[in-house]
Amino acid sequence: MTLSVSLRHSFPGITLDVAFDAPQGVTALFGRSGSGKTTVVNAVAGLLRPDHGRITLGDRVLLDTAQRVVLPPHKRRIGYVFQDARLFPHLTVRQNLLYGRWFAPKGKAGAEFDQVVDLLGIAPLLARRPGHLSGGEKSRVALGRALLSAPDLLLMDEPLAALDEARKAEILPWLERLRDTVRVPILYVSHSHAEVARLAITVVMLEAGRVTRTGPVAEMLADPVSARREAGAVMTVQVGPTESDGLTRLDSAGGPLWLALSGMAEGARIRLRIPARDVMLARQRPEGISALNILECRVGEISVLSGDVMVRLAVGDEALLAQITPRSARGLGLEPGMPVFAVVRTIAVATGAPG
Amino acid sequence: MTLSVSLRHSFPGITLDVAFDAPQGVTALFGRSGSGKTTVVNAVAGLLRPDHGRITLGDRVLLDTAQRVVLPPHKRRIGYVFQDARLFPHLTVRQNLLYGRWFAPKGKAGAEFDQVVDLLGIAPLLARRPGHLSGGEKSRVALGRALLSAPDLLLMDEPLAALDEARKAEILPWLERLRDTVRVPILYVSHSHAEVARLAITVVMLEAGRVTRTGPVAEMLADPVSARREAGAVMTVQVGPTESDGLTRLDSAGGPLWLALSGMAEGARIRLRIPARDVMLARQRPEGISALNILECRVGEISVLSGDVMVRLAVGDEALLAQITPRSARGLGLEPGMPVFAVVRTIAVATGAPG
Amino acid sequence: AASMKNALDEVAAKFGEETGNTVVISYAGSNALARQIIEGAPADIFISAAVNWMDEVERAGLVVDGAREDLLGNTLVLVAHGKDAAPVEIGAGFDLRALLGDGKLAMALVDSVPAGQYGKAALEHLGQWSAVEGSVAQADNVRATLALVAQGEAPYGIVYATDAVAEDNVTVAGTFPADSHKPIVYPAALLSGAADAADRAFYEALSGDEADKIFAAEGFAILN
Amino acid sequence: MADWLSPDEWNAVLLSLRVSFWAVLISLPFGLLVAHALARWEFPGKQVLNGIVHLPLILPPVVTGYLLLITFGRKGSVGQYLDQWFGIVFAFRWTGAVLAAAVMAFPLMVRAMRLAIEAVDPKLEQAGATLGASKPWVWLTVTLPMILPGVVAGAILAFAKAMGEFGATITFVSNIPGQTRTLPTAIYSFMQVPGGEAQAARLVWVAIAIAMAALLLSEWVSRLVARRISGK
Amino acid sequence: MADWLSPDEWNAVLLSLRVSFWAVLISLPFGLLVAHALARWEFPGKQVLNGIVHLPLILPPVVTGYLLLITFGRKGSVGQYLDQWFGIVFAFRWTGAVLAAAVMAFPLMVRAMRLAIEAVDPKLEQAGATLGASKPWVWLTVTLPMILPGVVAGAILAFAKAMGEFGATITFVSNIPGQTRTLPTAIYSFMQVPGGEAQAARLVWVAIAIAMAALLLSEWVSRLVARRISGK
Ligand SMILES: Nc1ncnc2c1ncn2[C@@H]1O[C@H](COP(=O)(O)OP(=O)(O)OP(=O)(O)O)[C@@H](O)[C@H]1O
Ligand SMILES: Nc1ncnc2c1ncn2[C@@H]1O[C@H](COP(=O)(O)OP(=O)(O)OP(=O)(O)O)[C@@H](O)[C@H]1O
Ligand SMILES: [Mg+2]
Ligand SMILES: [Mg+2]
Repeated sequence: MTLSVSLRHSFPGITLDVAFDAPQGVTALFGRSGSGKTTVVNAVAGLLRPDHGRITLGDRVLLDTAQRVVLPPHKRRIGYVFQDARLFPHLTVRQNLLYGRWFAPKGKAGAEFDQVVDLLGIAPLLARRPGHLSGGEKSRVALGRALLSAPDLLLMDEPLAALDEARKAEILPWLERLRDTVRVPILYVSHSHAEVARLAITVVMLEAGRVTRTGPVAEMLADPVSARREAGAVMTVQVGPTESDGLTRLDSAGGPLWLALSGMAEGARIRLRIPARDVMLARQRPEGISALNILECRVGEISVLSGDVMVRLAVGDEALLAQITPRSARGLGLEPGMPVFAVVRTIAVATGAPG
Repeated sequence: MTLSVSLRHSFPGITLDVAFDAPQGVTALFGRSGSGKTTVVNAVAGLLRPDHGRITLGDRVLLDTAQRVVLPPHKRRIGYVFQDARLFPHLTVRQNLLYGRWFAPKGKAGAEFDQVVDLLGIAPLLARRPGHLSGGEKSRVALGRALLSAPDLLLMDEPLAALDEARKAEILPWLERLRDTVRVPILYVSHSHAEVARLAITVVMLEAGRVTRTGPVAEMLADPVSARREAGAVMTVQVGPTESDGLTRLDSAGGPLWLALSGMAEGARIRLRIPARDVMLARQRPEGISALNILECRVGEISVLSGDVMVRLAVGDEALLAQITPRSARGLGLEPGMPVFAVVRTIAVATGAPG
Repeated sequence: AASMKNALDEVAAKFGEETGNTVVISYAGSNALARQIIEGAPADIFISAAVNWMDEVERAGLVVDGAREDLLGNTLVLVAHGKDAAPVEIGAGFDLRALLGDGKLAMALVDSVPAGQYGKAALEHLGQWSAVEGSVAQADNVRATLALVAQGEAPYGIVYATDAVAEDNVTVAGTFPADSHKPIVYPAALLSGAADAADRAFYEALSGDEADKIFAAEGFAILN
Repeated sequence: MADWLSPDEWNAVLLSLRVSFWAVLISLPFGLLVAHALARWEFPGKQVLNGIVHLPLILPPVVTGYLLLITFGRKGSVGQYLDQWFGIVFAFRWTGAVLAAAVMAFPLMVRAMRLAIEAVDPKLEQAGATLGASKPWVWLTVTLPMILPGVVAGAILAFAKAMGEFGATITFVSNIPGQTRTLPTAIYSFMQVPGGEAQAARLVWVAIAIAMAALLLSEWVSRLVARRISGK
Repeated sequence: MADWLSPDEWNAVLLSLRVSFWAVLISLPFGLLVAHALARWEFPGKQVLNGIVHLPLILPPVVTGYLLLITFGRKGSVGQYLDQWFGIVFAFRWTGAVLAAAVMAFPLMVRAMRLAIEAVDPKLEQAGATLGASKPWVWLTVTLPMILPGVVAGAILAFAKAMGEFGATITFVSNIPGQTRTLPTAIYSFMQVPGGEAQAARLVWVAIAIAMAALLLSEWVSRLVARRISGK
């Protein structure tokens, strides 16, 4: 099922003009504060009626202003994690969580209640009302409420922003699994590159109400200009055998990589996100060094970016980015076409279908 | 001026028992969602009256339940950035920002209005009311409102959680300067290690309502057990000359480091945060490699942490942490006392007074 | 009229004892009752404190032919505040203006409530109206008028004799001559909706000796 | 107390309670509907509706009673059809007293409910809608629970007004013992009778006692609801 | 219109407006205080205060008027001292009509304001306090602006009630043309006379027109305030 969005809407200060497709899996809405992310999500949810627009989900038309079709929010079968929680103050946490299930079409199984409650760590809160929950507790309940409503489309507006790293690290793999098992499109707003790289398949970049770029996460995050600060590449590799010390071999065109992975089927193809800042270059293969992951590659385009040099590397037919200082670039004498070794500390592992 | 907090308070599900001192500069309250951070901040603000407790700011007693002294919130002269913005819906953004100034003691200058507005990028919003602001816009206005109220104590409850990286990167240096110029204690709640490492001088770790550890940021973040996921060390270095290619030399006990810094006075001592994951080890000094920053050091304690090996390194009398795979550790044959080279990609630069 | 309540309750009770019929009485202002009857109230007998409202009902064709009579009469008195106020001669030398000083004269609404209308007519007849007109405080009924005098808000008031007797804090200072106003009558009528003999029996009992005694004891004049 | 009041008075008290109870109960749904319409909908004639709702407040009760009489009386423009078609008769029945009390209390009820509805954050209702609840369900599961204190306040105001309503009632349905002779009508009657103040005072105390009981009950309910909403 | 109404009627209209205006204006601060006390404070006798505020609603107006008379009359328990010490006299003055109207309208005003105060989020008031505003300042700069729609609603209810108030007024200060002869009293008088309906109707239309004007004004103010708060 693909979500297809195209809309135009004017607020006094800003005009939104957005069109994109969100296929199966996670589509990240990316952009600075005030760029219109929540507005787009609201339009998809039916909470905002744009001046002009057409929104379809699979073959269901949610909105078509030209044809005067406007499906009301409750018929859109969405699960919306609001940026501002919006829990029902008069219901207990349990009742909040189960609210959506009440209205879900019979026979449509959503996520397992106990499992979600466990994952989010909200079991001790079930009998309480939301009034005095902490910020993070509220956002976890809101997340649970949307997940449990068995939706056809998940809208998540910075669902993890209020959570600590440890909790995030527990929830992210679960969301990955959700993305891969429950086959509904997910529209995901986030400011975190790491989250987006892990979860997303498509990225839609918003700036001042306009889509500036859209494409597969691999391309988008590897594009040095559009993602300056947190540039990085996404690379697809094949899972090899896991060795006795727990490290799994991942085969790439540039040689093997070693990573502690678990539960990954041998032969599967997975995606790795490699931030440009975490790639060092060496002319010879470094020896006697703690880095395990060294890839053979070839220098591609070299661009200079406000004080840094961004080097695009070709690893087979995949791209890798390295961000180094101009001094290093000079020192190494880099030139397009030159063979180099990339020393990599992989930060994010993005499992699931290759983008 | 030092803020000294000691309090005990029971909610139905959790009991808070907290005591710590927050000296000049930023004290970070760190802990998982629901651990009691906001509750502590509320007690300091006077919005929660704890069962027992004593809170002093310099020689002003804000609360002393034993003596039945309870200073009402408006006499505490605090600037509180609430986790949930809490803007006044009936006032324009400008009026919201200026609200506190109205009540500030005459003659006490707070931050510059224009400067704050510029920094936060809220100039286009000044005439609007907060009702339809985006999440990040709200949190920026809330931040500005507290900064402009010329407080004796700043309480910030996840002030940057809703902001994009770019905006954060603009605001953080400004907060650093604020910390160093306006000499008021700042109590800062955050989930982000990077933020804390940059800003904080003292860290207070909360867990389930109790202080589990408290100390200078360098010690706390270098402690591999308490900060598992984002372990790292904070190192103090001296600023040297800036060379023609824009890189500044930083002198450490382990040799020079090179960084693009600007506006840093030669001779100043600054703090660098070096995440353990960003440190590679090598037996020989690597050559022909893009990494500029290589430190000579000596292996200290080696600990094994759920699948990873954490190596504590001595650089002069400072500590550095390196997180590597067990395979690498074996491959390098690491042993305490052994000289090694640390290849570093510095992530966070924490300017200001050394911790 | 509500001011008849005590007496009428007693008459009804007696009638009930003798005949075994219960009488249901609705006390309200004559205007309200008349309007209700015209609008179809299932009433059998109507006793009005105002002739004009009875006329209205009759005009609407709701009165059984010949079954209307003036049941009771009343007198109009000048009451003064206090237990033993000086009596006032209401006749040739009567100067109400001087009597009032800067006080008010309490009356019922002079244009619409019967007691007020009668009072105004009497004062006009006595040549006093134009002098006191500006000092008249009008209440919406006789009891409220009396309360004003009883409280001493107004030194004098004009009320029915029947209402004046019960109030301790007022004295009847004088009685208006019967010829100073139209006779005060309480007409009663059997209504066309009245179904049975019992209705007629009660209608007749109203002017029976027993009833006369009871009405007289409350200070009403017996007219039939 | 049964001794202290005559059977007639006792009847008046019970009748008043019955009338007020039904007046409140029956006007509740209409009150909610009108309050909701005024708070949330835009439609032509909205201000006219608003005006009509407030009319009983601004007109002397006698006028309201008279208008009721000529509309819902047995020969009234509406009353005659109600009688013919549905067999509903208001005139001179306690049901008429209910109608009068309900009409008189309606503006108070609607205002309280309207204020409550206007205070509900539409964002919560939106959250309900995204979770699959249709408008009526959202109203029932989100709006209604949140406005409950306002509904209780409106109901109690209406109840108090209904308990005290007199001018319109006596004008519309007269003062018939056991049918339309309510507590305030009884009090009024006593006030009209020479020497009736003492008896009136007794009934006034009864009225006050009932009012206090109703108030305390409503406060208790409101507090309970408010505490639930504030999140304990 | 001046032609259409007799000078007397015209006077009654103006007097009603004046009385209602002052009744609302004078009871506003007390109403706010009592509403705030009932909504926010805990004190002994709170429920008694609550009861007293509601009394004028539940008692027949005649009784309220009578109680006012024996309390604030020239010889009344309070009235005589007011007269002696401050020279304030209510009896037979339009000021008395103001008092009666204010008392009768008070419960309506208080309820509306109370509901509004209860709907204010204390978290915003806390935010004001942390920014250095003392309780009174918080109230003035945060609470009051937020409850403004409720205050307007309360005031308009009170105004409507004051415009329609009649039973207590006539009992307390009787009906003196130019002093206490208000619009509803005039309407009442006409209703007492056979055939007076037409004349009464004329005045009823005037009352309705005034009420509608006041309502529209209040709606407009409320909407303005509400829109500001909702964030435009
Ligand atoms: N009034 C209250 N009644 C009962 N429990 C409360 C109350 N206030 C807070 N709590 C509980 O106390 C715990 C601490 O809450 P607090 O808001 O201080 O957490 P926090 O550390 O700020 O978390 P977060 O990072 O999610 O904002 C939470 O579990 C919360 O549910
Ligand atoms: N109803 C409205 N009227 C006027 N402007 C509006 C309205 N709603 C949103 N805006 C403006 O439109 C812009 C986009 O808002 P939106 O909430 O979509 O931003 P966002 O991308 O979600 O930002 P954030 O990351 O801060 O949540 C903002 O500048 C906001 O102030
Ligand atoms: Mg947003
Ligand atoms: Mg918190």
